[in-house]
Amino acid sequence: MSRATVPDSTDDTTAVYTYPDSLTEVPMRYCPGCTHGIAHRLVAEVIDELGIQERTVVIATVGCSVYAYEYFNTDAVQAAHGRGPAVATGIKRTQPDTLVFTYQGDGDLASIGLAEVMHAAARAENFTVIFINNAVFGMTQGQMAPTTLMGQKTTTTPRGRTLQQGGHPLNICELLATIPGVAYLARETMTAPKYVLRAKRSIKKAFQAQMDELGFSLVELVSTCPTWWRMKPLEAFKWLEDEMLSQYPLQVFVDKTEQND
Amino acid sequence: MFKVIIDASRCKGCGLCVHFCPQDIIELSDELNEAGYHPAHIISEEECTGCKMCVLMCPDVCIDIYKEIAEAAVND
Amino acid sequence: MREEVYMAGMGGQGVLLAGQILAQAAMMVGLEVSYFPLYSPEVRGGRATCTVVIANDQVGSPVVGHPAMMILMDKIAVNNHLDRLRPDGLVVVNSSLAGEEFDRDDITTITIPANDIAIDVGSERAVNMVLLGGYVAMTESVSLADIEQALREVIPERHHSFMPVNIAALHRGAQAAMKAISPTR
Amino acid sequence: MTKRKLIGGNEATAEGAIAAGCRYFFGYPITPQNKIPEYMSEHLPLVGGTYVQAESEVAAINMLYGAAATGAWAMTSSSSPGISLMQEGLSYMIGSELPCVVVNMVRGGPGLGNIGPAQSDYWLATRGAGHGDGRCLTFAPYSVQELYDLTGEAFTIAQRYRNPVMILADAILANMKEPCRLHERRDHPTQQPQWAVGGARDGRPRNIINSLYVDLPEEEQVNLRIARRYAEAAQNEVRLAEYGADKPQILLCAYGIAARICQTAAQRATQAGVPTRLLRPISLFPFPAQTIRRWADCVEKILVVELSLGQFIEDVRLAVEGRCPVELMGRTGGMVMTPEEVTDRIVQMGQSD
Repeated sequence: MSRATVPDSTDDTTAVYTYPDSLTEVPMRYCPGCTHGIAHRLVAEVIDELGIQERTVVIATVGCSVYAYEYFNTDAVQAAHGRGPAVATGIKRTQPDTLVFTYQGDGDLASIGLAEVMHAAARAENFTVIFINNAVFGMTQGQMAPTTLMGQKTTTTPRGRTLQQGGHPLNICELLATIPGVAYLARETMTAPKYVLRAKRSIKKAFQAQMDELGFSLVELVSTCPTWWRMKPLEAFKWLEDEMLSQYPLQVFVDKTEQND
Repeated sequence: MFKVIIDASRCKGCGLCVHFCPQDIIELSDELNEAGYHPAHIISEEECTGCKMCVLMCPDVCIDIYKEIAEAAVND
Repeated sequence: MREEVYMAGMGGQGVLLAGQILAQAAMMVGLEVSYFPLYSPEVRGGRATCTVVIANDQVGSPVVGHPAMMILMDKIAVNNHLDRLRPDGLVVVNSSLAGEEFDRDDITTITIPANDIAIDVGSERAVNMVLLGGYVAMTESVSLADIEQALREVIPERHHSFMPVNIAALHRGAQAAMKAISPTR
Repeated sequence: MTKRKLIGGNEATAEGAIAAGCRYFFGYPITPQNKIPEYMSEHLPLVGGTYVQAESEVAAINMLYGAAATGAWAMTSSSSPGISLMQEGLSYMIGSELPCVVVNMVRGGPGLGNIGPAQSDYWLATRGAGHGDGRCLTFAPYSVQELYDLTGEAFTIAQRYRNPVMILADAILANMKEPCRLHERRDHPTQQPQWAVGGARDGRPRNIINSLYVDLPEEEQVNLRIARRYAEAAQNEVRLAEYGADKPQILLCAYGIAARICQTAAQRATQAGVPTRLLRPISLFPFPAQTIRRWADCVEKILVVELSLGQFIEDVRLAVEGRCPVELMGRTGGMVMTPEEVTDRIVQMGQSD
C-alpha cells in the first residue's frame, strides 16, 4: 500500500495519524535517524493544516536536501547553492499570493548563501526559510561548516575546529535578530517529542507570518548528522543536547504574529 | 483499541520510535527489509495508547495510527 | 552630407548639453544624428567631450578619428584635441580661456570671447550657448531657429525662464563668429 | 509613423523591454549600464511592474531565475564583471529551460578593467553561460533604435526557445543618443506557461523547475532537447545586415559598434577604389555562417574588425572554412579604432595584390 493513498478512515477505524498530503510517496533518501525527515514531515503537516498546498512553492537548495522537490508535494524550484533566498525573492515579487519557502542547510545558508539570506531579511521579503543546522557539511561528506562547534572534529578539522584554523561558529539567528525586516525568528530542535511539537508550532507561526504578509520568517532547526558525527541516532541526539544547545540555545527571537493577534 | 501500521518497506531501522515509545511496545525486527534495514514492528498493539510519540519521532514517516470506531464510541 | 563635430571642455561648462541640443535640432529637421558623450571618471570637474555626427541618411560611425569641426571650450581642450582636427577643418574656440594663438595654420579658426559675451548677456553659464551659436553660424545642417526649437525640447520646463538668456547668447555667438571670419575670408 | 525621440542607448534598452511587456527587473549597479536600472526603477512601478536592487549580480540573476520560473517576463542588465558573476544563474536557467533577457553593456577588461567600450565578452556571451552544455542566444544591436527593438523582441525569442537571450552591446552604444521611434507599450500574454510554478492550483499536476538529473541518460536527453532548440533557432533566428559594394574585393565582418565604424570605412574605401562590402551579424548565436561562407567564395579577403583581440574572428573563420584569407583588426582595453584607420587598412589590403 502506498503511503499517500492510506485512507484517513474506513468503516470501522478513524485516523489518529496519517501521512501528510503535502509529502509525495517518494521515500526520503536521508540516512537512518537523520532529523531531515522529521523536519520535512513537520513542514508538510503545517502546509496541510493551513490548507495552502495548492499555492505553495518549495525552493530546494544544495546539500543533503537537494531532492526536497521530490519529497514535498507542491510546486518546486531547485536553486543553486546558497541562492534559495534570491530565487524565492524572484517568485514572491512576481506572485505575492504564492507561499514560498526555502529549505536550506548550514552550508547553503550560513556559508555560500549568507549574503542572500541576510539581504532577503533586510528587504523584509515575505517568505519562509527552514534552516537545518547540523554543524557539518553532510552532502559532501562531513567537512567543517560555519556552524561547526569549537573543537568539533570534521573531515576538514581532523584535530577539531580551532580559532586559528577555522574561526568561530556563526550564530545565524542572533545575526538575523538585529534586522527589522524579520517577522518571525526561532531556533528549535527535534530530539524529543516536546521539542518536535515546539518546532512544529514555530514552523506554523513562520508560515502564518508569511500568510499575514508580516515579512521575513525563519526557523532554525538544530539537527543531527549521525553519519558524519559518526554516532548512532540516539547518541547524536544526546550530543546535540549536551554540546550544541549551549552554542545554539533554543529561543523564539522575534514573533510579530503575537502583535498581530 | 488502536491500530498501528508501520510501513516496513520505508523503515530504516533507526530505532527512534523504539526509544521514545512510553509503552515499550515497538522493537526492531530480526528480519531485513528490501533496503537491508531491520524495520520496526509493534509487538503488543493492544497496549498502544495512541500517544503518537513514535509518529512524532519517526524521520521516515512510516507510521500511521487508527482508532477503532467501536472502541471510540464506547469511550465517548 | 556627413557633418562631424567634436566638442571638448571641462565638466560643468555645458559641453554635453551643447552637443545634445545640436543633436536634437538635427533630429527635429529630419536629419539622422548620433551623439556620443565621453566623460572622465570624476563625476564633477573632470574633462567632458562629445561627438555629434549628422547625416542625410545613415550616420555610420559615431566614432570620428579626425573631425572636420570642433568646439573647444578652454586651453586644455585646445592642447589635447586641436591636433586631431582634419586639415582644412574649422574650429570654434573660446578665446576667453584659450587665447588667440594656435599652432596650426592649415585650419580655419573662429575665436569667440565666450565668457565675456556670456557675462554680457546675463549668465556666465551660457558660455556653451555662445560657442554653439558661433558653430551654427558656420554650418548649414541646422539654423539658429532650429537650435531655439531644440532648446525648448531639451531644457526642462522648470528652467524655461533662462530661455531668453540662452537665446541671446546663441545669437551673440553667431554674430561674433561672422565678425571673426569676415576679415580673413 | 510615430514621432522620433532623441534617447540614450541605456534608456532605449530599458524602454524597449517595458514596451515589449517586461514587468520585472532585478539588477545591481555597474557602469556603464546604470541608466538601465535607474530607468526601470522609475518606470516599472508606473506600469504595475517591480524593480528590485539585488545585493549582488549573483543574487540578481537568481532572482531572475525565480521570476522566470513563474512565467514572468523578467530581465537583468549588467556589464562585463557583473556578467561574469551571473554565469552560475545563467547555467541553471538553461538547464531548467527558463526564458529571460540579460543585457551586457561590455566594458574594457579583464578584471575590473575600465568603463570604456569593448567587445571582449564575445566568447562569454556566445560560448559562456557558465558550466555545462548550453549557451545563450545572443543578439548584437548596433544603434539606439536596434537596442530598443531587439531588447523587446528578445523576450519573445526567449519564450519561444525557453532559453536566456543575451543582448550584447558596449559602453558607446549604452551612452550614445540617437533618434528612436518608440511604439506603444503592451502587456505580455497573461496566460501562464504550462510549465510555470506558482502553486499547483485547481488540481493541475505540480510543476518542478529543476536542472538536477542524476540519471545520466536522462540528462543527455535534456541536453539533446536543448540542442534541438538551438538548431531550430539556427533555422529561424539568424539575422544579419549587409552594406556597400555589390561586387566587393574586400568583405568586412563586424558586429555592434564596430560595424558602425566599418559602415563609414566601407563607404570611404569603396570611394578610394577598393570595392568593400560590410557584413554585420545581428545574431551572434545562432551565427550567420552560411552567408559569410557564400561571400568567402566571391571576395579576395575578409577583414574582421572587433573591439577584442580575436574572439569574433573565430566564428568567421569557422564559417569561411579556409576559402579565403581572414585578417584581424582589433583594439582592446576600452580603445576604439577610427573609421579612418579601418579605411587605410582596407585600402592597403586592396592594393597589396
